Amino acid sequence: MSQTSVCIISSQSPYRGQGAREALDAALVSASYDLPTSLVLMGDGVYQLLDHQAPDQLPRKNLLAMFKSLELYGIDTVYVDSESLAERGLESEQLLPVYTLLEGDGVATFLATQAKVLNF
Amino acid sequence: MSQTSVCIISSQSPYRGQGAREALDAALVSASYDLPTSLVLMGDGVYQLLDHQAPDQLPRKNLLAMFKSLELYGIDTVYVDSESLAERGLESEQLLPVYTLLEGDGVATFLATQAKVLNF
Amino acid sequence: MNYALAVYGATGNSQAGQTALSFAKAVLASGHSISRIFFYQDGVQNASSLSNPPQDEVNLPSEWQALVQQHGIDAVVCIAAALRRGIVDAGEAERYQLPANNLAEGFELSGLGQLLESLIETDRLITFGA
Amino acid sequence: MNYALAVYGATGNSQAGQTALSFAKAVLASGHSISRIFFYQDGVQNASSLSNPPQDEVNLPSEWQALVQQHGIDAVVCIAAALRRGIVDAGEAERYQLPANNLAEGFELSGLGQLLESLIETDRLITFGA
Amino acid sequence: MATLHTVNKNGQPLELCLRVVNKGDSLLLIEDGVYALFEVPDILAELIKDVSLYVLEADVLARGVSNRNELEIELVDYQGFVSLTETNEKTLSWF
Amino acid sequence: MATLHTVNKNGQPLELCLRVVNKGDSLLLIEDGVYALFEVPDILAELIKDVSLYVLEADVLARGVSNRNELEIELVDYQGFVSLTETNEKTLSWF
Repeated sequence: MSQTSVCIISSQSPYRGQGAREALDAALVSASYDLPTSLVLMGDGVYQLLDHQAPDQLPRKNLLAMFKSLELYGIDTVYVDSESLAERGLESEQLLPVYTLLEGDGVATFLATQAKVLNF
Repeated sequence: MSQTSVCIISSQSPYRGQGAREALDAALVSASYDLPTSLVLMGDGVYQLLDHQAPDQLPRKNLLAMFKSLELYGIDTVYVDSESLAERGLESEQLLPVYTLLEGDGVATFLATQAKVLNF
Repeated sequence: MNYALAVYGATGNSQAGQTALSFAKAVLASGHSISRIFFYQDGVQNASSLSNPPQDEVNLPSEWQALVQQHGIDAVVCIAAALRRGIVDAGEAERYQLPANNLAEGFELSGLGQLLESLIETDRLITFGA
Repeated sequence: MNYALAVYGATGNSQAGQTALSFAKAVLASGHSISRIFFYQDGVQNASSLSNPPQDEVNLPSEWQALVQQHGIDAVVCIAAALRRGIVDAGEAERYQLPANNLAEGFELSGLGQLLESLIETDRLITFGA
Repeated sequence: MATLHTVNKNGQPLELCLRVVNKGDSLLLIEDGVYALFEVPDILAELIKDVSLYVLEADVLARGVSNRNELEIELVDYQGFVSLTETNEKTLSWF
Repeated sequence: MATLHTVNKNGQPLELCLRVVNKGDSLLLIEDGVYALFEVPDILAELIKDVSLYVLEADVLARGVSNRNELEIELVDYQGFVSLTETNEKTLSWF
C-alpha cells in the first residue's frame, strides 16, 4: 500500500459494547501496515482515555493498557477534542497523557486535511 | 394466568432496528392471553404513531397497520406522553387517532399504579 | 423471592449480557431463586454455540450455560427473535431446511408467552436492555 | 469510480444493513464498480446462513449473497469480530472445535487489513454505522 | 408502589426516567449511565431531594468515574442491586 | 477537500457532525437522522447558510416525516446519495 495517511475517529464509550475496542484494533492494523495513522477521540470516545479505569471489575479487557502501548505500535498521534472534554466537565489532567488537545475548530481543521478517514 | 394487568412501555423509533416491532409483539401476546394490556408510547416511541408512514420504501413491515388492528387483538388502551410530542414539535393531529394523550405527570401517575410493567 | 430476568442485548453493542450475568449470580448468592431467564431482541445472541471470543474476553454463552445448568434455571430464547437473527435449534433448522443449528445446549427456543408468564407469576422480573 | 462499503450493523438494532444494500444497488446502477464490501462489528450478522426472518421481512444475508455473486464483489467478514459474535466458517469451526458453521456462501472471513486496503486503494469507501 | 429505576445511559433513557420517577422511588445508574456523575451533576443534585440515588460500583470503577461533586450517592455492588430490587415492588429499566 | 457527511440519528452523531462540518461541505440525513426535521429545525435553518443539506427520500417517506418548516433541503434517492459521494472527495459517517 502507498504511504497515504489514515485517520481513525473513535466516538464510542469504552465498555458499552465492542465499538471502542474494535476502532482501536483498526488503528493498530493500520499502523502495522506502516501507514501513518492518527486517532481522534471525540464525544463519548474521550472516556476511553480516562485515568484509573478498572475494567477487570466487569470483567473486560483494559483499553487504557492498549493506549499505553500505542507508541510501540507506531501510532504517535492521538488527538482529543477539547470541547468534548468540556461538555463532560473533564479536565485534561484526568486523562492518560498520551494525546494532543485540539481546541476550538481544531478537529474540523485537521479532518479537512485528511483524505482517508474511518469513523467508529 | 391471573387477571393482573400488564403495561408495555415502548420508547424506540419504528424502523431503526426491530425494537419497536418486538415491543408491539409483546403487547399482542399479552392481550392474546386475555391479560388487560396497555401500551405507553414515550420518547422516540411516539414516532410509531405518526400518520402517513410508507415503510415499503425501505422495505419494512408497516407498524402503523399493526396499530390499526390493536383493538381487534384486545388492546384498547394506547397512551401517548404529551411532553414527548411537544419536544418533537408534533401536534396530536399528526398521529393515528387510536390513543389517549397523557398530559403533565400523567405517565408518572399511571405507571405508579401498574404492578407489572415491561420496558422496551 | 422468585426472580425472572429478561435480557435484550449481547456482547457486540451492549453490556446487557454481562450485567445480567453478574446480577443473576448475586440473586442466587442472596438466597433467592431464578425460575427463568428470557433472551429477547439482540439478547438471543447470548445463546449461540458458535461464539468464540479471544482468550482474554468472557464467553457469555458458556457462562450462561454453566449457570443455568448448575441451578436448574429455565433458559428460554424467543423463537421469533432468534430466527430473525440466525439462532436456531436442530428442530427449526430441519423445518426451514437451514444448513446447521447453533443454539447452545441448556437453552430452549419458545414463544414470547414465556416472558409474559414470568412477568405475571414471579415476584420480580428484572430487564436488562441493550 | 471504484467503491468499497463498510457495514457495521445488522437487522436487530440497526438499519445499516438495509441502507447499505440499497446504496450498493444504486452504486452499481450508476455504472460504478464495487470491489469489496467489508462487514465489521455487528455487521458480521449480515453473513449468517441461519437467519430466517418471517416471509414479510427481508432476508439480508440472502440479498447480499445474490448481489455479490452476480457482480463478483468481494464480501469480506472481519474474522475477529465474527468469532466474537458466533459467525464461523468450516475452517474456523474445525480449528476451534465448534459444533457447526454458519458463514453463508459467497462471504469469506479475513482480517481487518482488508478494510484498510480498501480505504487506501479504492476511490470511495462509504461506511454504514449501526 | 415504590419503584426502582435503572438507567444504563444518558440521553433519552435518563430523560424518560426523570419524567416518571416519583417521590420515594430509587434510581440506580448502571453501565454508561454512571457517566451522569460527570455530565449532569446538577440534575442529580436536584433529584436527590426526592429520590434515593445509587450507582453500580463495578461500572463506576471500570470506567474510572468519580463522584467529583460529592453528591449523596450510594455505591452498591451487585448484591446491593439485588437488595434494591427486593425492597422496591417493581423495577423499571430505562435503556 | 469537500466532504459529504451522513448522519443516521440525532444526539451525539448530529452534534459531532456539526462540530466538524466546514463551509462548502454537504450533509445528508439518513435513517433516524431525518427526524432532525422535527426536532432541531432551527439548527438546520442556521446550517443551510454554509452547508448543502439533503435528506434521503426513502427514510423520510418511510417514517412519515415532513419538511414542516419549509427548509431549503433537497430530497435525494439512493442514486442521489451515490452522486453526492462522487462529487465529494470523501464521506464521513456519523452514527
